[in-house]
Amino acid sequence: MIVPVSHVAALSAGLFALGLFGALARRNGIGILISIELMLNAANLNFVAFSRAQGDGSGMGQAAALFVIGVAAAGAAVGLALMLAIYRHRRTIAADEIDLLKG
Amino acid sequence: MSDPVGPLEWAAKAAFYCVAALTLLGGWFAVSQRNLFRAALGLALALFGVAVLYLFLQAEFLAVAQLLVYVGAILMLIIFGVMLTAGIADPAVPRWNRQAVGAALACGALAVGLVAAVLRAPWLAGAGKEFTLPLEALGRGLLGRYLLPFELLSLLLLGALIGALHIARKEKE
Amino acid sequence: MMETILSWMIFLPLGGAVAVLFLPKGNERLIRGFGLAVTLAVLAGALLLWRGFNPSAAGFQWEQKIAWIPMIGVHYHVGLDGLNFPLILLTGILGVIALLASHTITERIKEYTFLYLLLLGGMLGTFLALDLFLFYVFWEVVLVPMYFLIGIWGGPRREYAAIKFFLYTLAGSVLMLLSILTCYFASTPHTFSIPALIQQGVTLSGTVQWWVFLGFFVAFAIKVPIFPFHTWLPDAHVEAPTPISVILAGVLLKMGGYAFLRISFPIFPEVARGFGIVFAVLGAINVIYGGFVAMAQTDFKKLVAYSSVAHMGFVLLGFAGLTLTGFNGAMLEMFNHGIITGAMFLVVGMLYERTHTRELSAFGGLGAKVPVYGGMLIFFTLASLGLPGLSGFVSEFLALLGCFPTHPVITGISVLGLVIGAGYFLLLLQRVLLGQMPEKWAGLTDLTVREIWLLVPLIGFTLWIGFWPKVALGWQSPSLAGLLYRIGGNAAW
Amino acid sequence: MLLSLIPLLPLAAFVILIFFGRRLGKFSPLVSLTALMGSVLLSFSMLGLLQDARFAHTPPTVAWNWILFGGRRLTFALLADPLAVTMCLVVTVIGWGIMLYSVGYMKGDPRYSRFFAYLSLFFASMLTLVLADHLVLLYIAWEGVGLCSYLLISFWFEKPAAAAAGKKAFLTTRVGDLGLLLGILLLALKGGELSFRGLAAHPEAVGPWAALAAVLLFWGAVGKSAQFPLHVWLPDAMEGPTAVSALIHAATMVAAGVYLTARAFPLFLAGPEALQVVGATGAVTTFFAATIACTQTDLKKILAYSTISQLGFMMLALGCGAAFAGMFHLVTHAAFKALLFLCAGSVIHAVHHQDVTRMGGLLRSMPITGATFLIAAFAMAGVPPLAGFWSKEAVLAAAAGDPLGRGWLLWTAAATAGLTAFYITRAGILIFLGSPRGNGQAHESSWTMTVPLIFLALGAVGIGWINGPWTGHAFERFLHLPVWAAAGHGAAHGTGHGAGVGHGPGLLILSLVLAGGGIGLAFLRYGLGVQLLPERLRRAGQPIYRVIANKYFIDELYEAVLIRPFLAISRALFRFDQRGVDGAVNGAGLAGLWVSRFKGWVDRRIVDGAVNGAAAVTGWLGAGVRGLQTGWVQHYLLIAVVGGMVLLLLLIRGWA
Repeated sequence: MIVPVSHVAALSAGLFALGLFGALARRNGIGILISIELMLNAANLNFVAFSRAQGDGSGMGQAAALFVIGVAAAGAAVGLALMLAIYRHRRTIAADEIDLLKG
Repeated sequence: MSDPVGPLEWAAKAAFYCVAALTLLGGWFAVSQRNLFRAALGLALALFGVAVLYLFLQAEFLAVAQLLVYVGAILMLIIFGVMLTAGIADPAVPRWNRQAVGAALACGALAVGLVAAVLRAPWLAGAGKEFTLPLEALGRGLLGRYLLPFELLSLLLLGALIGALHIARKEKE
Repeated sequence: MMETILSWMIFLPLGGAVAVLFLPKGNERLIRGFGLAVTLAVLAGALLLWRGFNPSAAGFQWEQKIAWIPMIGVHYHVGLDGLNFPLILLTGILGVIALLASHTITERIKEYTFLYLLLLGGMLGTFLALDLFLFYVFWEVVLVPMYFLIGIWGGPRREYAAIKFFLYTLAGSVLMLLSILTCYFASTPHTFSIPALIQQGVTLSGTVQWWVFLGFFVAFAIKVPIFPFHTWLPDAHVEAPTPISVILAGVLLKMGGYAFLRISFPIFPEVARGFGIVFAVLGAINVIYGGFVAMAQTDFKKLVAYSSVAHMGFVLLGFAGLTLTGFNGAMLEMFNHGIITGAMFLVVGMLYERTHTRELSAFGGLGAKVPVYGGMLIFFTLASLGLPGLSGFVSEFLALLGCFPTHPVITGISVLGLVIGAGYFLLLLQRVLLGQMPEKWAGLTDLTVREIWLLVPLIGFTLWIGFWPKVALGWQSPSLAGLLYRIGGNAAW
Repeated sequence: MLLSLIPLLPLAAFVILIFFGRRLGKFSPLVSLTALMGSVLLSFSMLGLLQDARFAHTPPTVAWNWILFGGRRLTFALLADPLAVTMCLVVTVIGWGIMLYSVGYMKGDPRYSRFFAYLSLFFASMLTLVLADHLVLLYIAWEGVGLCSYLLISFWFEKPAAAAAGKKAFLTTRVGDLGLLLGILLLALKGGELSFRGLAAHPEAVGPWAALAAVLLFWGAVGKSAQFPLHVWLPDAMEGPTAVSALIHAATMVAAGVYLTARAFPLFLAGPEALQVVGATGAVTTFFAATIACTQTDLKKILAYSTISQLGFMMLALGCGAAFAGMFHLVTHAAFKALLFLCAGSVIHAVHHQDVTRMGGLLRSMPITGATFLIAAFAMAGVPPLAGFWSKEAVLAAAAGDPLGRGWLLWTAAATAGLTAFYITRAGILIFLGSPRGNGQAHESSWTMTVPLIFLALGAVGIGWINGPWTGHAFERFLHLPVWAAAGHGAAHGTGHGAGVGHGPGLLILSLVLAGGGIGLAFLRYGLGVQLLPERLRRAGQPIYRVIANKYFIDELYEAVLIRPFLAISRALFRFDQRGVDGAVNGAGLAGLWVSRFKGWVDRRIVDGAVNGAAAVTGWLGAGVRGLQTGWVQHYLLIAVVGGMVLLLLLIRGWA
């Protein structure tokens, strides 16, 4: 391991925080999707790093990472479809204007 | 590829940190760019960075998978999404929403907290012997112990596919 | 079948009442016939009891004791002895006669018959119950139908009268409930059964006994009624329809008196002895006060109602002396009063049907127009004022004779009641039958055969007890002697 | 037993007439007449039995148990001893005559059969009363007779006066009956015997209470025989048919009081004070009534007051311990007073009014009635050969021999005798002699009315002789109850020889003078129109005359003292009952109402308040929270993140 695991973990934490900031702050729906992808990648990074650091040889970490990628793909697809539908319907995909659920 | 020794090792460490920095930069662009296309590019940079990091962590298959799936497919999807929804570069549209400041503070605090916790945590560094995972073991793992999640994933992807198609289809008038 | 005859007697009317509900509403004749059948069955039961009744047998006959609520020791306990046999007979007779007299009730026959049978069952239950709890239940059961009977089919001020009657008696029965509970908790082992309470007595201190006796006293006093508690009677009587006021006067008023004999005296002998003077004074007041107020009445039915108060005064005088003659007089007075005043109300009712007014001033000189009715009215008025040779005199004479040794002065005063009684009854006769007849009664019709045959049995009883009281006294005297022996009264006199 | 048949026969007649009266119509009198004839014959047979030695000491009786329980045993019995048989004979024989008379008198009355039904009932109760051996049985018959008198007085009830008179009669006698009842109660209480034979056997059993018991019994007699305080009902009772007045209010019923006193004589003897009361009442009544009789103008009223006076006369004799004298006068009085009434009846039947002052000279048009009336009048006045003379003489003798030496009894008796002669002759003259003042077409009544008149006239003449000296005072020996004589102390000698002429000529002359004087004066005053009193004295006497004429205003006195306050009390009590007791009850009701209304207010204010308060708070809270639900997805995400971080922090700090 060329770099101690803690550093990799720190990196993924930073990435995760950036993604979270994006999800919370961006107005554009697709911007949020992008941020989510970032957060997922941060998680993958952790998976791989720990699997590498002290895995038990079962490849669970990497398998998990693979699955996360799969899920992310599904998520992005559906998300974008939604965005398209909303856009077609409401001419905007700014998150703060879509407030049908307002109480 | 096993760990290089001596001066080569220091160079690898430097490269690793450099790639890490690049990933972070990409992330920042993805998040902050007003123009969504540039944001998408920022995301691309970040994804590349991660792929390289996988390499450093001897997860070659993953790196390739990352490149293929993430960059190739998901990114393309996002770009299409961007293209299809107008106003990608409209300067009048404010980039951040009302709670940006609050979000920034929260995420900053989160980041600091996590990093501090991670760095100070007594990882069991080297408790187990470092070992690399032969690809062949990964494949057997996927079709052996993790067969169920593997199948479920395929099912999930099929569902998502149909769902996305249905939602995005243009209504018949 | 014979040994459970008492339960048959109680539950036949109750069951009949429920059965009436299933009869078709339109078919009046069927409902009336069914009602009559049930009441006749009850009367047959009473006659059966009469044939099998052995007055001098100690204890109760046809006694039935079935655990009802074992947890608190409540039994369905019924029995017959000299005390309640005459009243059961009276209820049987009046039950049939009052129902026959109900042909004047025209609307809502079904509800009427239902309530009537319920009332009949309740009354029989009250007389036969030997368990305080059961007694209380039946005491309340009687109230409800009576309230509706007065409230629905009554005269103009029926709601007021019905409510007053109901609340008055209920207030009393609440006090009674308190006393019953005290008796229950003061008896070891805890029991509601009256014979048991009598045997083992009640472990209460003197003053508490007085209070418990007072609780019973007020409840029964309202029912008798005794002077301060009597104001419900005239209203209830005046507003109730004729057959109901026959039952009200004939049977309901006796429940108070009977309860004194059954519950108050045997369970609290010392208190009963001490209460003698109270009974005497109240009796005298009832007789004199009732007489005076009756004199001032202008309403025919109210006059008869107040005369009931006066007659009940003699019952109290009978109790006061704590002598066998007195008790016999009181018990017989209750029986006779039921017969005579019941008949009087029938007679009033018959006149009311024809003239639709009860104002005495409106009548006069009817004797010539309706001779048979006149004869009946004279007969029962004379019986009411205690003309010797008729049953009224026998019981009043015995009551006075019984009360004389212990309270000579009070009896002397109450004898005045006889003159007052003669006064207002003769005034009644004079206003109704004698003098000039106003022409508007020209079309008055005399009694129909049906109405005559309603009164004939009552005339029969009045004459029979008037001339041969020995038989009527024979039923009750041994039991009364036993009761007196237990409470230390003077059984020899 | 035959004895019980005597009262039962008329009772049977009564029952028959009540049920089949209308159908029998004019034959109904036959039923009651035959029944009564049965009783007459039975009474004579009883008389015969008594003569027979066997029954001398144990008179025939029939007894049955009336009430039987515990210590009390009331057994009723009928007893046919000489006293009872005498009364039976008087009642049945005279009664039969009157009933025959009333067949004619009541002809054409719409309720013909009912009249005879009531008459039969009367005979039944009267005979039971006379034969009764037990005080309670007597009491029952006593009130039964009272009932019949009520029914018969108010027989023509269309007349309001008749109805009121009937009520008055019954009530006044009822007041008397109270005394009788209390007497019975006292006797029963004090261990005395309730049957007359028991009473006769040991009168002292009652001890000191005898006098009070006797007075109480006497009070009953006062009520029934219309003695002084309770006499007001008899004059009003004249509203009834004259036949009724004759039978009930002259001969039989009113005599019941005297009979009771005679029957219960041992009790009176046991308590001598009682005899004083009897004597005094008798004296007062006789004189007082005689004075009123002199001033009355209504024929029947005169006879009514005369009856009261004669009854007082009998009571006076009894008061002097001379039971026989009283009874003897009762018998003779029954005969001639009944006759007087029947004559009056036939006169009234003829002239259709009762005012003597508007009658006159009827002797010519009604010879038989006139003759019999005069015979009866002289008999009552005490003219020697006739009945009245003997019995009045006996009473005077008794008064003379009064054991307690009360002189004034004799003088009142004498004065009354004189007055009696005066007023009866006055009546006789006004009606029959002198010029006819009325419309004058009076005619003699039919045979059914005149025959009884003659029959009774014979009685009035002959009855006195049964106790005359030549028959050796047969009647007195017959009627001589052992108990009367056995009284022992003073009273005995009064009856011993006082009767008859034996008491020395003084009394004989006295009674002759009184009778003659009375008749003479009346003849002078009314026959010849001589003003007996000088003018000045007459004017002075006018107010006194008016007082007497108005019956001493006793009726008005009773009205004011008794009846009006009585009704006032009853009205007051009724108002009290309505407002007082009912007020309390309604008050309780109202109080209940107020309590419930207050409770209602409390309910609304406090309980509801609390509930609404809680609702408001939740509503307010809800509104607050609602702010969070912006519908903005990212906002939710931020909340989630912040929440998560806070939890993480707490976890780390070790809080969890």
